[in-house]
Amino acid sequence: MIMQSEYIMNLASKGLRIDNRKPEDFREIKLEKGVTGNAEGSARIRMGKTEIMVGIKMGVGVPFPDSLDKGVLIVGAEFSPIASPSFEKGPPREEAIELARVIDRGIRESKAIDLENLCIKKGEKVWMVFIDIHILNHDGNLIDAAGLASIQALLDAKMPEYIEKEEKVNYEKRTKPFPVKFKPVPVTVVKMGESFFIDPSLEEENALGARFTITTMDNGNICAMQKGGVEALKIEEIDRIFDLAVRKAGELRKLLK
Amino acid sequence: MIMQSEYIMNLASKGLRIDNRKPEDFREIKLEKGVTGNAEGSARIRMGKTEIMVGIKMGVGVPFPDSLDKGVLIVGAEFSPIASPSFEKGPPREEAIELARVIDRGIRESKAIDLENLCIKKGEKVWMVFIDIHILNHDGNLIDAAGLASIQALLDAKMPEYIEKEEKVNYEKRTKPFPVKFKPVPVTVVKMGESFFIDPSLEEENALGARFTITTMDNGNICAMQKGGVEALKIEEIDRIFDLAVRKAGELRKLLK
Amino acid sequence: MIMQSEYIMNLASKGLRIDNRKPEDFREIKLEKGVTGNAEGSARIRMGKTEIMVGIKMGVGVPFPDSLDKGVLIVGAEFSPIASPSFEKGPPREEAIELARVIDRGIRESKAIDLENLCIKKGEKVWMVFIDIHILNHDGNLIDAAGLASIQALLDAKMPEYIEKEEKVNYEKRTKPFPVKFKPVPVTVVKMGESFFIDPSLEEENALGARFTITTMDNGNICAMQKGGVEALKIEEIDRIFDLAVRKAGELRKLLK
Amino acid sequence: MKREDGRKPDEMRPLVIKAGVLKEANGSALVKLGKTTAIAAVYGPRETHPRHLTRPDKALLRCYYNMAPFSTNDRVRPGRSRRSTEIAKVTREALEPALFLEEFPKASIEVFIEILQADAGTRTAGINAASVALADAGIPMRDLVTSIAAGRIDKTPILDLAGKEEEETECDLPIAYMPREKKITLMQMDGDIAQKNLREVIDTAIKVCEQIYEKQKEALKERWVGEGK
Amino acid sequence: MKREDGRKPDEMRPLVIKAGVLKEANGSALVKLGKTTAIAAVYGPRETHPRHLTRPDKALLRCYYNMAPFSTNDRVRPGRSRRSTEIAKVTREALEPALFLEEFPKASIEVFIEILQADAGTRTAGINAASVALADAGIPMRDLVTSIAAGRIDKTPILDLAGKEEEETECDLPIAYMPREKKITLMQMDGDIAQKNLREVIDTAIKVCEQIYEKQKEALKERWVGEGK
Amino acid sequence: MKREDGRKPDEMRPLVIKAGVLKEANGSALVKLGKTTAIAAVYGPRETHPRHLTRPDKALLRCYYNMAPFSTNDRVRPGRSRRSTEIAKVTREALEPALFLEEFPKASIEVFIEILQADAGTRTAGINAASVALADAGIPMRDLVTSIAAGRIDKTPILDLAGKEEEETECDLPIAYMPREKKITLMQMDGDIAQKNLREVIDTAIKVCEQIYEKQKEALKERWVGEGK
Repeated sequence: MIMQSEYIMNLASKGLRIDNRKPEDFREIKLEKGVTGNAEGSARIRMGKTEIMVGIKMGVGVPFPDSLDKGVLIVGAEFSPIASPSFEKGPPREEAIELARVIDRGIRESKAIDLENLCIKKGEKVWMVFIDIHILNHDGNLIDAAGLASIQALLDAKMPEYIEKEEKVNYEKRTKPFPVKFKPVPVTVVKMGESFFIDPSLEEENALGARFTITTMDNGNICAMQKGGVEALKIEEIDRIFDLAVRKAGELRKLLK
Repeated sequence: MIMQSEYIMNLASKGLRIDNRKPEDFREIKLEKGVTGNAEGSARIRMGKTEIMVGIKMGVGVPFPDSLDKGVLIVGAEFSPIASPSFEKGPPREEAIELARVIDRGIRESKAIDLENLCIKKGEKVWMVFIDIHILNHDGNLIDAAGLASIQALLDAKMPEYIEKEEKVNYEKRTKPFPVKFKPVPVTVVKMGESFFIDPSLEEENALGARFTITTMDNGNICAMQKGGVEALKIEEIDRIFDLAVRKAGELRKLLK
Repeated sequence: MIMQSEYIMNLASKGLRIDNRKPEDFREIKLEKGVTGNAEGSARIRMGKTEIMVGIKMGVGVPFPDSLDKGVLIVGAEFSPIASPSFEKGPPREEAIELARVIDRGIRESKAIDLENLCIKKGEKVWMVFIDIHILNHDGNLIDAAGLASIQALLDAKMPEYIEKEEKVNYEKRTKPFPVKFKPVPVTVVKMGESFFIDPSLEEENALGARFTITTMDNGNICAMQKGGVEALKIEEIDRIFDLAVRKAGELRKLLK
Repeated sequence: MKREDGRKPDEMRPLVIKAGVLKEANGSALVKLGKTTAIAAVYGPRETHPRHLTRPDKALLRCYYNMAPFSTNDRVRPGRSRRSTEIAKVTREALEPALFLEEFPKASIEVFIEILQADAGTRTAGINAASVALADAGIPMRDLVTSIAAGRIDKTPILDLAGKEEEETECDLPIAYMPREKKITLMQMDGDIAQKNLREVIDTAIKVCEQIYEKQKEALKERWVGEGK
Repeated sequence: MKREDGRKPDEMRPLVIKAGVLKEANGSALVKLGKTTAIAAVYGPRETHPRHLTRPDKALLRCYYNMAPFSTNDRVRPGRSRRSTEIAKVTREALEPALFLEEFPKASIEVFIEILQADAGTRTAGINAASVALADAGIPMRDLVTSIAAGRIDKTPILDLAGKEEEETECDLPIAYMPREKKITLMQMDGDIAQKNLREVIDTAIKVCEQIYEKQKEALKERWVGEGK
Repeated sequence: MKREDGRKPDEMRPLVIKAGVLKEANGSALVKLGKTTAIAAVYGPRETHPRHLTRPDKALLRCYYNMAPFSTNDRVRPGRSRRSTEIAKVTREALEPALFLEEFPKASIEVFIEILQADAGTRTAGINAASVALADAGIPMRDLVTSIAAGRIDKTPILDLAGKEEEETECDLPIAYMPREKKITLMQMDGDIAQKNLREVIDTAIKVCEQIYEKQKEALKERWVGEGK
């Protein structure tokens, strides 16, 4: 492992990557929607060997006391042990929690979902929206892959019917489109040696110094950021990361259906 | 342990058992009812050195959404560490969960309890029936012992009074009999070498290849089955097991008071 | 550690203490109130190097079925890992639970809080009173320090306003005094060799044989007791402990503001 | 007897099996049985963690069964349940007779089953997938394990219950079967049925296991051919 | 002073003690105090698990206290509670002075107490049972530990509180006592009582401990005679 | 632009830093930022538990972030939450670049942060406290880590958001910065803001980090002088 990381860093010092990609290249991305039938919306993304499914489920619940007329958004991430040989030894809870929270903030802060439209009865009943991120194969860059698939799954979603009288949700009848207003897209830039790469593979992530995720909205505004990794960054480096991430967000957004 | 298991298998190959029992003999069974006063019903069984107490508790709760007019049945099994030197090292959760679920299915599928009769107010308040299986000494064949004791405890049960006005249960006044309609009885047959035994002791269980539990109703119908153990069975062997288990269920049922 | 304990016991056999205190001396005590702003009441105590913060929080909840017209008191103790190098290895849950329960009993049994006065709507809504004990530095005698600080925090508390219509608590408006009726004070006496000391430091606690906590009310009555430690005590020794603890309780009570 | 979805009594839903669907796992397989979708991953033989579980004489086989939160209409809360614990146990016992665990003393073999979409028959789909994933991982096997559930409606044995059939059936009997060995490795049953009728249900189930077996072998062949390219 | 159940103030409820009631445990005992029923099992001295808890100089004594779900009118949820954790702690401290733990360095001795029926006095019944179970396990003891709760109603010390007495009493004082050593190993108290009255309550409690002691010894004698047969 | 509490846009709330406030910890510090109060304790370098987490080449840095139950208006339930787990992670990453972990192979250094009163800016107050506590513990550091949150209201960058400003701001951007190294070790952001405006917010935040740096150094100097007495 350590040998491999050194080799990757060596390459990086020359601006090269172990899989011959250019610094600003994504791996091949396949994005599908409507991939599972019991979810209100779903998507599967393959980003190189990384593979993630995202499902949207809706239910009816009680609103939070500080937003009585709004739906509730809950983002969860499960690192299924099928996805990586390292997932079963000790819980990588921290990484999964960070992933879910970064995706959550991108969607929440961009107001991508019109939560006001998800109120059934003020103060009593609102729609709960669950975005569940299911990692099937982990080969790095989970945030970007999960973030894009989450928006795709939301775009795919149809709302089930709520039967007022019986106080139950009719999942057989999904007709109304789900209220998505924006398409926030996270892009992660990593610093390796003096180079800046996007879409790191798992090998690259194990070698990296710093990781910086920027979630960009349709109009180019930024709605969420998260620095990770144990290397500090200069302010000029952050400028460079901004430029790269914002530019690349557009590329990813075009893949959405 | 392994030596012991080999010895048991050797005997089994001659149709013999370590405690000199015949293949189709139960160990001595003592079944008592009404053994503890705060339960709505209770029973204690001794099957050889295996000793189990079962208590029935009732409370008032909310029905499940898919059966608004029915009481709720919950079967739990606790493997108290007093029952075996091996119980405190690491949780034998799996075995306890399987035990509870096999007993649960036998009672539920046979409709032994008239759950319709346990509705207080449709959709709002129903009786919750807890069957708690408490293992006091583990010397094998827990399923048969716990299954018989559970039915005995149900037959022993009296319903407490529900005081509508105060919305509370009066446990001082237990008068109405508990609605038991059938008496499902599980019988477990084990395959050891080429022999088929009933009522395995713990030593035998540690040596066994396959275990097969069949829960039989009063009319001879079968209401639940569960294969266990790591040996595969031929279809003709299963026929033999059926015959034996159904025949023996009648013997056990006669012990019920 | 063992060497240190032997040294302490040796000293104790001559009635001496490792920090030159007399058997019946407390360490220096600093008791402050109103030390944190979001709590309804609070106190910080320093007893030698032992340092504890206690905060009172109030909320609205459902009463217990057996006391429908009374507020609910909940005492919790957290042994923050900042307080001791030993706190992070393995959970000292047992010690924390005992601490909270001894404080709880002292306050509950003395009727120090007028719980009848904390009912909002009988059977439906009552005030929940949380006394949270937060250990900041552990140098022994947590019960006495936490007990005194808890009463001080209660004396400091002001009740927030409950806005009936909006069904919420207004924490901005804390005006009504909190209904404290008595000031129960725990004093712990330890037996070391043939000597009886009060206010043991952590070093002394690690060496001690028996510990005895007596919670005394304003009128000299006793409202709670708890023996700890692995040494047995003669009845005459207990008499001696009673006298000492009751006498010392008065000293501590004078520190309350 | 007419079935809701037009199938014949002894006809299972469309079955798709694919081997080698995951990159990280040592072996993997996807099974679709109608709308039910299960994916299985196998890791091992590898070192056993935690160590005190190590068995000196044979490999430790561990199975896990998990439903994705979005696999059912009512969202599944993440984490283990009593149901998933029991299914994991019977799945392990269904697979173990097909393996030569004594060939890998001290090691452990882990089987992870994820249900991505649930529409009846999740445990049997999981076992079918796990069996192929074990073969895909190159773990020596005595036989493949096939699995299906059967029932009885209107006096007719019915294969691969789905939809409302689960409520109408006299019994719900999941079975796992090794076709070459002609042996049963899993059998559970819920219901209320006479012994002789039950026997008929079992026979019907076993018959279709042969079909599943062919599908499993095809999937593995396709995988190996694919690899060879 | 008249008691609800007709007992004299210093009379405990009928007490039954039986040693050696469980087959697997190294030692065991059953105690019935009125309707309260406690069973105690002792395992050990045996190897300590997990190992890092091992003490080089003496045995580790561990106690567990558990109420069966059906032991009270309102079902007890399985699992540890704050109450059961505290009772386990004071039980351990009540028993430890009677043992020569230094004779078994590195080993552990475990005491499991199960309350099968609860009707006041469960912790004291548990301690009485545990003490006999330890002796039954052949663990060397300095003395037996006896235990009872006492209170004070209408200015009279009352022994072995039960029923509504628990609400009426000025104090609820459980005690554990080694009769030969004449030493107290457990004392807790809840209430509101003057010091001198409290002293009277303690004296009353200690007196009855001698009776319990006789019952414990009888139970052990019966057990050994029974064994001898 | 007028602020609720009368501060200038680039003015932080009154900041108090005190080093060496706890007796048991190897290093400790208290930070008050307005009403927000954080206390940090450092234990280590010391042996790593559990052992399997030991790293052969460098020390293991672990961070914990906890809010006292009484720190907010609505009582905080004890125990870890998703929020506290994430804050602990970013705090660790904010501190690690300042440390020479490779100097202490196999050891572990633990940083515990307790929020005693919460009124916006708890994570930044925690990082400021942790940084001083690490220095107080005598752990060699490349630089101190300073931290503050900034935002933007009415087209003006606003420093150290508090009260209703948290709702009005275009963005909430906590940053951690090493002033001597001129490097950023933490940056998170929530909001909706144009790139160029964001850059201005960052610059404003960095400027005040220099002031925090001076306060940290003063606190440490005072501590060392105090020690010398």
